[in-house]
Amino acid sequence: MIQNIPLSYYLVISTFMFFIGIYGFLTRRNLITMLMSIELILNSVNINFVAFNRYLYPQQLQGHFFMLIVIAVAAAEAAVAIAIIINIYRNFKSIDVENVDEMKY
Amino acid sequence: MNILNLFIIVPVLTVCGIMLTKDLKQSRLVSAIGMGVQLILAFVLVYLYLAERGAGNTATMLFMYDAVWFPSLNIHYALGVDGISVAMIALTGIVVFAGIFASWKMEFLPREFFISLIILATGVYGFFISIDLFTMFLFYELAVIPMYILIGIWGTGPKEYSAMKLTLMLMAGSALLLVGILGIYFFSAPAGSPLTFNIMEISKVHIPIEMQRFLFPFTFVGFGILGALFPFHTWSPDGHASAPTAVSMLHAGVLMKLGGYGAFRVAIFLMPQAAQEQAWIFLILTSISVVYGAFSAIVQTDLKYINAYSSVSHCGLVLFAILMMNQTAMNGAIIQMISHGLMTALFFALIGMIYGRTHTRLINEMGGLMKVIPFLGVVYVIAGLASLGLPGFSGFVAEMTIFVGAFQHVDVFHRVVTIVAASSIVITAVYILRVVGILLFGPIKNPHFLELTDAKWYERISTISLVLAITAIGTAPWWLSNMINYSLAPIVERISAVQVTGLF
Amino acid sequence: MADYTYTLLIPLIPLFVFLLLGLTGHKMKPLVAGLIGSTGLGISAILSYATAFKYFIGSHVAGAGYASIKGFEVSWLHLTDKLTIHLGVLIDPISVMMLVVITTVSLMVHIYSIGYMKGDPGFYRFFSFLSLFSFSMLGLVLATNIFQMYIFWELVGVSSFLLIGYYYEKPSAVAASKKAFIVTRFADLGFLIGILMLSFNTGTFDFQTLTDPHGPAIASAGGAAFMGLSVLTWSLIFIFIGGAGKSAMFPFHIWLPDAMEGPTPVSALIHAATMVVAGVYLVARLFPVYALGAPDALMVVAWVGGFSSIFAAVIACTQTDIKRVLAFSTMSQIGYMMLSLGVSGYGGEEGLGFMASNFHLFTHAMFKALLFLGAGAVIHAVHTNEIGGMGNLRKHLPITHITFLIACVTIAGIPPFSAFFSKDEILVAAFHSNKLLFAIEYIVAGLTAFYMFRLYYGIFWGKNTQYHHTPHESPLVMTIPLMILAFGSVFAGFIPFHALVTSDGLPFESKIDWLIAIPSVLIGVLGIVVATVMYKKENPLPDKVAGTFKHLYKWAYHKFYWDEIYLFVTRKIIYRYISEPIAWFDRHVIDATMNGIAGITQYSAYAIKGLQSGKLQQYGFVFVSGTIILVLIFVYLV
Amino acid sequence: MLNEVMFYLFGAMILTFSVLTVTTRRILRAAVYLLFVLISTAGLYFSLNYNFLAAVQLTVYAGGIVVLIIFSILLTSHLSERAVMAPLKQSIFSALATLAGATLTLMTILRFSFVPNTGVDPQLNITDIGNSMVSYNRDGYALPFEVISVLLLAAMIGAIVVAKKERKLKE
Amino acid sequence: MNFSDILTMRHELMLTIIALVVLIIDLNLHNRDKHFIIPITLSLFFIHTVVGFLPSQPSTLFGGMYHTTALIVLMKNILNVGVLIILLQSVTWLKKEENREKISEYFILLFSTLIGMYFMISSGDFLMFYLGLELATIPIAALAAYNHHQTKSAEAGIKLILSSALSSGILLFGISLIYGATGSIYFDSISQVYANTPMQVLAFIFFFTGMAFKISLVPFHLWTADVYEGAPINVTSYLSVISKGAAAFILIILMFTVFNTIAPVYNHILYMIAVLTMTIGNLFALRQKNMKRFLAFSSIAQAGFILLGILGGNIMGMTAVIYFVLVYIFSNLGAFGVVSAISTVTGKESMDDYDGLYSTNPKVCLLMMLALFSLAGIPPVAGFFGKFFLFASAASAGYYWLVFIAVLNATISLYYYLLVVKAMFINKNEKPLAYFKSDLATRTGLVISALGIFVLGFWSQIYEIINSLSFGVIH
Repeated sequence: MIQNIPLSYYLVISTFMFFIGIYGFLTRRNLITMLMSIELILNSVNINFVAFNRYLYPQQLQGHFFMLIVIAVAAAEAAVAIAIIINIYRNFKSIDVENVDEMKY
Repeated sequence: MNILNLFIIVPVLTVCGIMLTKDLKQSRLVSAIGMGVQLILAFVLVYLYLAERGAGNTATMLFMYDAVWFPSLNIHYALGVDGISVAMIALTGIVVFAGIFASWKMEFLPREFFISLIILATGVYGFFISIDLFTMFLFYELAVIPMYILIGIWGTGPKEYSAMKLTLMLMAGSALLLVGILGIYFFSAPAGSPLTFNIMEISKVHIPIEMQRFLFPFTFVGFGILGALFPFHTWSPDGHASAPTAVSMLHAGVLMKLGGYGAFRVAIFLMPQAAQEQAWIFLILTSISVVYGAFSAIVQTDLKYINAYSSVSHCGLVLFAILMMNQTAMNGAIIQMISHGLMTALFFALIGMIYGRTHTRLINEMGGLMKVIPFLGVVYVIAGLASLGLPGFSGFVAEMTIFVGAFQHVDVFHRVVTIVAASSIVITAVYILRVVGILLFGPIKNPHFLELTDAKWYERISTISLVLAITAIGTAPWWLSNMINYSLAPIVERISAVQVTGLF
Repeated sequence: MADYTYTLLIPLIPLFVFLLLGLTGHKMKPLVAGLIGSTGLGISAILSYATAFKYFIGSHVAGAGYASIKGFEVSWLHLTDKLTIHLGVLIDPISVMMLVVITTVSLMVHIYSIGYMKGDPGFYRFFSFLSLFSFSMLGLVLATNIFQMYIFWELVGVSSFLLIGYYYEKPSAVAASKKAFIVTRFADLGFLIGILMLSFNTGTFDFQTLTDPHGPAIASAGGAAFMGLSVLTWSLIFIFIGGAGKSAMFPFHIWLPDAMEGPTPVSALIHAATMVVAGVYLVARLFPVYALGAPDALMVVAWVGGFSSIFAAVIACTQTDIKRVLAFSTMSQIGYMMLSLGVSGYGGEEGLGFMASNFHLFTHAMFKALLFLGAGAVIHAVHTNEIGGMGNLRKHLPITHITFLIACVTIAGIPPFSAFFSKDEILVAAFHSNKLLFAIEYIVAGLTAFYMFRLYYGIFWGKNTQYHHTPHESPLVMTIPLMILAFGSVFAGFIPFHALVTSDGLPFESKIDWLIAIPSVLIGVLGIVVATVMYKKENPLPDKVAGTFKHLYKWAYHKFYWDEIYLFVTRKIIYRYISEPIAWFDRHVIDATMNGIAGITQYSAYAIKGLQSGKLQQYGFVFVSGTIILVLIFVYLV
Repeated sequence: MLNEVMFYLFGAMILTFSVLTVTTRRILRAAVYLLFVLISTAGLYFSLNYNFLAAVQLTVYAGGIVVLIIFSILLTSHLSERAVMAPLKQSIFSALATLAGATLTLMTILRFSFVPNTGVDPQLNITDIGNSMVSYNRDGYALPFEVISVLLLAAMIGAIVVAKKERKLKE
Repeated sequence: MNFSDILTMRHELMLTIIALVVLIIDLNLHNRDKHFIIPITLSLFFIHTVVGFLPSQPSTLFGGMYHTTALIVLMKNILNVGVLIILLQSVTWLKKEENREKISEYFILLFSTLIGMYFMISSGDFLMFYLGLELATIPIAALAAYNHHQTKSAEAGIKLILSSALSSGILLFGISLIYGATGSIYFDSISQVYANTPMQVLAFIFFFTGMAFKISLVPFHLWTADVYEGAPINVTSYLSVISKGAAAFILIILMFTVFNTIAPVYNHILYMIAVLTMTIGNLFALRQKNMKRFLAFSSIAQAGFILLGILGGNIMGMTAVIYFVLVYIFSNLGAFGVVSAISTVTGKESMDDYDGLYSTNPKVCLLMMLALFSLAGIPPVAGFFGKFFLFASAASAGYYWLVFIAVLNATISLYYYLLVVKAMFINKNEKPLAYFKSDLATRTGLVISALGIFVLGFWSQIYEIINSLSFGVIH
């Protein structure tokens, strides 16, 4: 029932999503939106894992579980990141990434 | 207990001893005792060496000591000396001893000064007694690095700049060297057998010629930088000018000899074919060194610069002679190393003493010093005459051996570079006499100088020990020459065994 | 063969004296130092006379010729398989003759100096240097091999340097000593190269081997190597350059006049009698090689000698400093000797020039030392060197006057004074060889007589000069040496040199060729007469003559501007256009390159600092682009 | 057929909302778009028959993380605030880089011949998943789940340390 | 699970327990008494370190997800020693008023990252590897933002967490492709089938950039300096030695085992990256005035040297890398320890503040000099040996020019290390920092570093042990 759609379609979607995420990371000025771009990236990776698992190696659930772990890690990462962002907000009164450049050169 | 180990242990103990001292008086006493013992050891070594040879021991290296250090890499702490190293060790002993006395009044941070100085000396000793490339390299770098501190803290003038320049250029040299050493190591044994850093072992194998061609320039230039090879000599004038007296003495006196010694012991000995092939390039560079340094010295006005450029010239002659690759020239090279070491140490000692009195090193500001400080004046003249190759002093013996040796090559190229190099004896005379004339002779320019006092006892010890050594070699060169010749024979045999038709 | 080992003492005693005085002299009373020095040399002199006696008469078998004997030899430095430097003592006619000359003159000078240098603060230093010089010079003449000679050659040079610069507080003395050393050093470079070439080609340094007519040196003659001359010729020419430097031959002569800055006894000893003839001795020492192996080189010797002699004679006519006149006279006379060697052949009568040269060397040593010491006595009395500051001194300095006159007559070649004999032999030798050189020498003979008497009249006759202090005769310690030397000047001509000092050691018959001698004497007399007319009384004639030959006079007075040329070469070319640019190049190109590398590193460190902008998104951008570039390179390009 | 439609639908949604997430000027909207992306992804998982994953995606990702993000947006921004957009240069360069990256990556990936699964699709039920999760044999995931607990604990503590307000230091 | 498995996993288990114990004690302590945690934790960790050295058997657990060998144990022990020194050095800082309430958090976060590193090194599959990596990173971000009243600290935190998230995203994408290409996340399976196809190279590059981020290789290093500068000094030293060391360990293991088949490709990559890293790192370090930032760039340059060992690709290479990391830990901690001691006591972190320090605090200066010389690779201190062996291993693979570039870079690095030496010993200062005396713990930490710096080089035994455990690229 999945044969009608080739694996590559999923890969195209995930790859685009991955790079859209990267684009977001590189251009969004708001730290939280940058974090959201990261979530996009992780999500694209998850699609990869799941699609590979489903299409190529359905006997084992390696991609499947990998995806689960990635989600958990993403959550942890998001938690810490958001805590730091809030801290930034307190310190800088802004969460514009452009302002966070006190240290350079 | 192998006597060679003592050459490391005694300085280390001395350093420990100095650490326990409190002030200048104690630390200089400890240093003087330590280095005095070391000097005696050096002479004992010479004696033992000659006795062994006299007893018919024909091994290339004597007093071998070998302890495995890093078994998996076959790195050994391997010691051994032949006549050449023995001679160099004796030189080091004298110069270091004189250096300690030349810094008898080192008021500022004396402990640190003597410790650094002796670490430097340790490096030099270690280098000369090592026959393992790894330990050799280790000691080499160990000897170079205290220079920074010594010049940086106790120097004069633009000391930070000079110290940094000196250190970095020498370290860049050791960068080249390291590549060379590693290359040698990985071709030190036929496939299958364990690699080795031991020079004597490596000399038994034949490093592939392609590798030799690649590695020889690295190794030679690497050592050459320390030996003030043109155009990598510019650390020398600045470094020497800024360094405190004893450091200039040690540096020009013994440290620069590491370059020549290494160039010959490692670069040429282990890679004779490439050496034969590429010698012409370096012969051109070294003959430039010789003349160029001498010409540069003519117009300098700072005593130390004059001597530094003169060192460029003289050390250029060392490398020049080494590259001639025959027994006589190489013998001359080694005598020249020793001779230059003693002379230049003497010069720097005197310059330091004069500077300590007049507070200037510019010859234009001085004059007629012979009248007020006759002892130093006379010794300065002696040093000058020795430097310009007057018979009776070591410089003559060295230069003549070199020129006769270099002249054994029949082709035009070698002849021309020999004559070019020989012409330095005239230029040397010019700058030496210029200095002597302005500095010591003529009327006294500054009435303030009339109050100067002549050399103190420790200064006399420092200078007289060097003068004695210079004249000893100059008047009775045969023992030194024979000692070196004996040890050179196998080396030259190896070098000349490969006949390469080079460019010339 | 007799044992000559003891001759080792002849140089070693002065060495010992040198060390003794040099190390402890400052604690001695001046007179003690002087006595020690003189005694030491006295012993050496006695040993030399004994040696001469033993060699020439005592142990000599009549008619057998004089062999060259190695009295002593040790190996000093092993160089190559073939070449080893030895130190030793070589006894042969010329070395024995030189021993006598050196020790005699040196002893005279020592004694004389006790008076002359009285009150000088560096008294002991002076004597120690004199001893050092004597040691070096004796070592030089006794050398068994060319390298030993070179060693002592250098030592002689340095003793000369030390003695010229004896008054080291006087800038002119310092400059003169420097000049002397450097010019001779430059020539020594030629000597060294010559030695290198010669020794490489022959495989030996040893004089006996080298001069052996069947030895390797002469065998290696022939075959053009470079510019049509053989290697042997070239090496001998180079060696001669060394000799020319030491002997102040043109164009290396410039140091000699300046060297007169030294104390006058030094000028007498070093720059008249002994050291400056070392070049002659060198050529004489290697004479068989020159004569048999490289006649072309010998030709060079002859012409350099001939040219120098007339060149110096012309200059000498115009100088006003009495010591400089003598210096140029020395140069001229040495030119004679060189020429004589140059025109000589080897063996028997052919070797007349060789004998004459040595003969002249011997007589010249006597009369020139006498002249200098006399001049010293004059200077001592009037405290000036300038001829203008003297005059009419014959009454004040009677002994000096007489001895000086004897010397002048001698040098003018008037029989039966010694120089007549030696000069005559030279003229004969030149006559048989090269007529042009012969003609030159005639002219020089006349000039010599002229300028010597110009000097003589200028000092002892001429105008009545007012002196601050009335000049008075020197003490006995100074005049006795004058008398002894005057004796030598008068009678040395009767020594049968042709029986003693010959090119091949075998005596030959020689008699005076009156056809050549008489004109030469006449020319000498002519010179004297002219000088008498011009200078005996104060008159305007000299100025007139000078005015007539204005340009020649000016040129000669300025020594043909050779000093200026040298100054130009050293100051302008070497200093300004070689050394300074090199030093500049070193600082501003080579060093700047090294600093530039450091600078570039620093600069690039600043140039790339924008990379670390502190902007997180830029970091991300670099990160991503880095990854993409890696992909591009390693997936698609490689 | 239905699957295909669902795939294209979800695929289109994912891409559209992804783009919107990174381009919209309103921050809160971006979060909502992100939510849509995540939900669409869950839809994809459904269509792949990985229902458990889809559920986790919805609950943890969409439900947990996005809510967290939205709260933090509310904490740090005003609703009316428009996001400042990056300068044009930055956008262009980033777009170029990402486009290049996407092209290269896609070209590479699509050229790769994945070995398709030839075996029978095993029926995936929740028991297997559960068994795998606690198994400590090959293809068992007990260890990761233990470790992730440490991670979560650490993250929690970390977040607290960073975010908690400090008491005023005693004078 | 049986007892021997517990013994096998003792590093991870013990440390988890310690972390929990710390947490529990902390919860039961009054605010006033929180500083008691410090000695307790220190002693616990000391015991942990010692226990780590007990012999253990190589074994594989969890179906291959976790495996341990003598080499891995050694790596963990090396990290432990480093952490112990850091803990000692952070005591003074922790006792400060502003940190009093967060002491236990510091320890717990630190320990959890260390646990992450253990798992990362011990991992037998990409899942555990990734998990370990994240566990080793995320808490550090929190630690970096530890001083939350300081803007710099917050900035460091956000820069670290966001860029690490980006990098781990890219790394994950790589892993997903690896999974897609090979069908497994287990190392042992992957290494057998990994092939040199474009996509697998691409996957490797993605993966590698993620690792490069951790080790801070140019151009993936840009976060390093800012984070190092902003983070509390002890966190910085942790980041620069432990974090980096662990990443280097796992990188070389993966390179030699999993990606062995594409060694020809990655050697080129490594070559390029190594040159870039050494050069750029050095160039940046040249200009730095802030000591932390300075050490950050120096540690970037040092990372470039590590690649030389990987390039060597043989036993010598791995030995050299591990040995170098060990030496580097001691040297860098020596330097950081001094910076930390000074910074904690006086708050000064600029190089200018070090002017004339020798006149007031000679011992500290000597240690600093030794540490810097060690970093620069000057004999007779250990750094010389470390660098020499790295160069030797690269040379053994024939990379002579790379060695040359590397040694030249070492020379450049010597320049800026000497700048610090110059500041301390040579520069004159009217008012150098006053004499200060650190507390016992800091001093112990410094002494251990100094000992390590001195002894490691001469004591060839250590090198030999590492050598006996190492392996080369598996063919």
